[in-house]
Amino acid sequence: MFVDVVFWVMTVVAVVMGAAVFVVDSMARATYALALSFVAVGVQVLLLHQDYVGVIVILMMVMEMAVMAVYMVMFMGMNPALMPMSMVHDKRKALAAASVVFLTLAAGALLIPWPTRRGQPSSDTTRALGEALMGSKMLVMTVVSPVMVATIVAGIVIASKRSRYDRLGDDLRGAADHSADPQRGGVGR
Amino acid sequence: MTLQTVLLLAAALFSIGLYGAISQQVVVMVMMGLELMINGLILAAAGFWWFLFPHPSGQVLLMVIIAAMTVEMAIGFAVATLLHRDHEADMTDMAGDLSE
Amino acid sequence: MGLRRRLATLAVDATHVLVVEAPGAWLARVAIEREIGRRGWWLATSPADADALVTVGTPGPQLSERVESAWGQLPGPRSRTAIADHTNTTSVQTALDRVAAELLDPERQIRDARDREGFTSDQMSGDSDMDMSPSGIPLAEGGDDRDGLEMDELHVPLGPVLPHWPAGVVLRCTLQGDVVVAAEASVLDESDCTPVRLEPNERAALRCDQLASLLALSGWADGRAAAVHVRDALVDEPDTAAGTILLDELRRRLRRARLLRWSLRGIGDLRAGDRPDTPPHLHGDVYERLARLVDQARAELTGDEATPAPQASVPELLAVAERLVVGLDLAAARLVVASLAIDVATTSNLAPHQNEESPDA
Amino acid sequence: MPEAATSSLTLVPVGWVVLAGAIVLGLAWFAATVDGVATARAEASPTGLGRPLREVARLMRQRRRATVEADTPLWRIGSGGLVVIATLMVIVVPLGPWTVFDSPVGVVWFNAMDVCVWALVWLTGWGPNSAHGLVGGYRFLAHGLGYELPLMFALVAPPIAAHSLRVGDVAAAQHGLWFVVWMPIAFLVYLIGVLGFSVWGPFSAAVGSDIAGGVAAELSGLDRLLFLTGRYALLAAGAAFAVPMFLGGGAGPLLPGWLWVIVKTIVVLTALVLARRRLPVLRPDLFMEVGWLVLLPAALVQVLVVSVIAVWRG
Repeated sequence: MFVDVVFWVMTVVAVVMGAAVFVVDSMARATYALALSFVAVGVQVLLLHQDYVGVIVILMMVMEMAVMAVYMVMFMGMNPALMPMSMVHDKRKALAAASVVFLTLAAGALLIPWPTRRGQPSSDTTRALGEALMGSKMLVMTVVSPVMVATIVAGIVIASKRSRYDRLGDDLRGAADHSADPQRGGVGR
Repeated sequence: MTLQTVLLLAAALFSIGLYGAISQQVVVMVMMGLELMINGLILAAAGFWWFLFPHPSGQVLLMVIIAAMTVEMAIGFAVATLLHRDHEADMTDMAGDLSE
Repeated sequence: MGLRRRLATLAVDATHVLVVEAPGAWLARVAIEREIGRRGWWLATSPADADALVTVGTPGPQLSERVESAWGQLPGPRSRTAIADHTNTTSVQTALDRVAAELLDPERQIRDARDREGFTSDQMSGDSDMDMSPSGIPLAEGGDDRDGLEMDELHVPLGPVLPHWPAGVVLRCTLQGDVVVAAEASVLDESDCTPVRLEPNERAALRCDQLASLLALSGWADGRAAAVHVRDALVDEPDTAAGTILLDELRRRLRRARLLRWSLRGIGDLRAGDRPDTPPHLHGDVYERLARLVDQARAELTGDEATPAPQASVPELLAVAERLVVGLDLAAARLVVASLAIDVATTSNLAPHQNEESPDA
Repeated sequence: MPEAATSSLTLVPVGWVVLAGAIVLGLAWFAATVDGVATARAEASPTGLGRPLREVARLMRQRRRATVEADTPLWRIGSGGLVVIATLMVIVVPLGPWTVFDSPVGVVWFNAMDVCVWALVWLTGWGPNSAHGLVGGYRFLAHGLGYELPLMFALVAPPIAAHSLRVGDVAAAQHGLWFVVWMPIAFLVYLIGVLGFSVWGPFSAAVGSDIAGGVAAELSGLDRLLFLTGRYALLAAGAAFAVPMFLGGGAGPLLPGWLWVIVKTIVVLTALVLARRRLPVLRPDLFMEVGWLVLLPAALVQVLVVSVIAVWRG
């Protein structure tokens, strides 16, 4: 009973906030609407007994949206003032495509005769996940980790203009001219 | 809470995200559309796992989806910054010359 | 009714006061601050934080205008009062007693609130018809930032109604994010400024006051309290020996503060090589200037001929400030301005050499 | 719902969350009193003990401000949400034998809640449409990028040693030897993180006096009261969570377990509160590099050491 109530409340929150992302008049509101949508889905994943994944979704998405809001403000130049904004193209086509996709998926969800459940969940799903990642599915871990590292490096290389060579000189021993460094950092290099 | 309701919700989130990803002009808003689509995927995967096959390895798939999302976001932010720096463009229509 | 009254009495015991200083009235401000501390009241950080607005000295027309707009931002219940330059403990006490009484007067506050509501609704309706400027605020415009990204520029004036800010000075900053990209400094009501002559112990106390502002901006509350303590002792006590001991102790304490040095080192670095025309006592970074403030206070107090307290004229100081803050974030910019120890009233119309041979040396 | 795994704790009904909230508020009051006394002593002004009461009375009486073109809903969510987050943090802390929310991933839950502070503080700065508030919001995120990752790894160390992410299990795993003894670096980094997400002391750049109060610059009345209470409540929640993680939970002689939890919380909380006046603010641009180049490697080394010991002990 309690679970059902929470599930339906979260369903409404997830959909309404998801739609709000493309409706509201402010970048901050759009970003945090998306964050709320993710938190609602995170709670539902919790209800589906994947505690670790659910909490991680909440953690990651709130953090990411906090940073995203800054990007929004930075790149879109919005005052906190609520300005009506509509920056869309092909609105009608997009709407049609989205509707078709939704109807197809919904029909699939309702009409396909889903099989009954096979197997039983383990008593501690978090431990099971950890053992899977560190045991039979080790390959996933070993692939994902370097991809993440590569992402960090690639992200910085793409986005930044001044590299560490600009800051610390060709031999990385420290900048010759500290006065030209607008951000000297805290560990005294 | 049945598999059908979970999947319906996932489909709704996915479609809203798709609408946003197609229609929005601003790069960061397109990314938000993509995020919403992945949001739907996470929910669908979680639903399948619990209702059909609650085997430990299923959760690993969810972790992979989440990892993919972080990669998408990080590179997305970086590309948005690059576009902004080089072309003062924040609209997808203006980013055509990146492909040259 | 009894409960409401009791709540109000408790509330007034914690009144937050926003003090606005007109140039030349810093002794009166010190008196006010001490009285506020004695009562267990607080100094407000912003108009929204304040219950009372106290103007010290005689503000000129430009400053009065700013004070008026700050007054409009006090949430209420609110009260304001003004204190002239030449003041004694009793007049400060009566002024603050009046503030407390006004804050406790329910009818007065209700009347004040009613008057304000009419005022704000008029203001709001007048400007909202403009399309791209909600409520008359124009949207920000872009410009290249220091990392080559195009970012919005915000125009934010710093001062004059701002705690820990030199009285009467305004720095009009152009910000991108929190980085200052351009700055223009000026003195309000410049023609009205009359130089103030201070006793040696008072001039040493002024230095301590400037030091206290700098430490407050650095966020070191105990350090600020120590500097304020020395300042108050110097104001009360013209005795040179006692003052010197206090200053030496303060100096030692500052030297021991490693984290403070780490946080202030390298900001606003002014090198003799870059700009030979700037006065030598301004050279160095914020931390060096901070250390020099204590030395200056000591020199002022002892009237030491070997190390005469150097002075730079206000236009010189403002020019240095304008140049140094560009490219810094707002926190560093504030620290730089505080470290320059600008005081309009004691230095404005005096050329450097005149000041040095003042008779109290 | 099949209740997973075993736990030595008694799960109390959800309604007890009200008591958890009350305890958090009580601790927040205590923290405010400690700060008031410390301030009164340093500035030689009277009435340290009564400061919180007077301040509450003042803010209850003050009117809420409205600024031009404010984003009022987001602003109110930001300033009011901190107390809620503090309560959500503290429900995973076992009070002696009882717990409100015995989540199998309680440690991660705490971490997720502290990340929510990012959003709330930024929203408080964004809402009023004021330059100082906005700068404060940016500064908090800059600090956050510096302290959050070290904090996460510091939180990883105790669960590794306890073989569980359940807060009750972590507390129970420390019989005899508290984790603080052999994970001092993790404890230190954790405390730095608590100061960080409470916007307190060395991490109060977001509400600094150099930007006229920053995110709090435009707050008044009830909103300010909630925001300030939220900061103290976050400090209290951080101190409370340190008890099962590093300080042996309810273990101790003579007194009952729940009382030990509260006593230890108060000790940690007092230390955190007193840090405020003694240290200058760590400027975000400087601290960022310290966080990534000093704290993060230190926390990782700590985790490595703990892992090796955990494997060795079996």
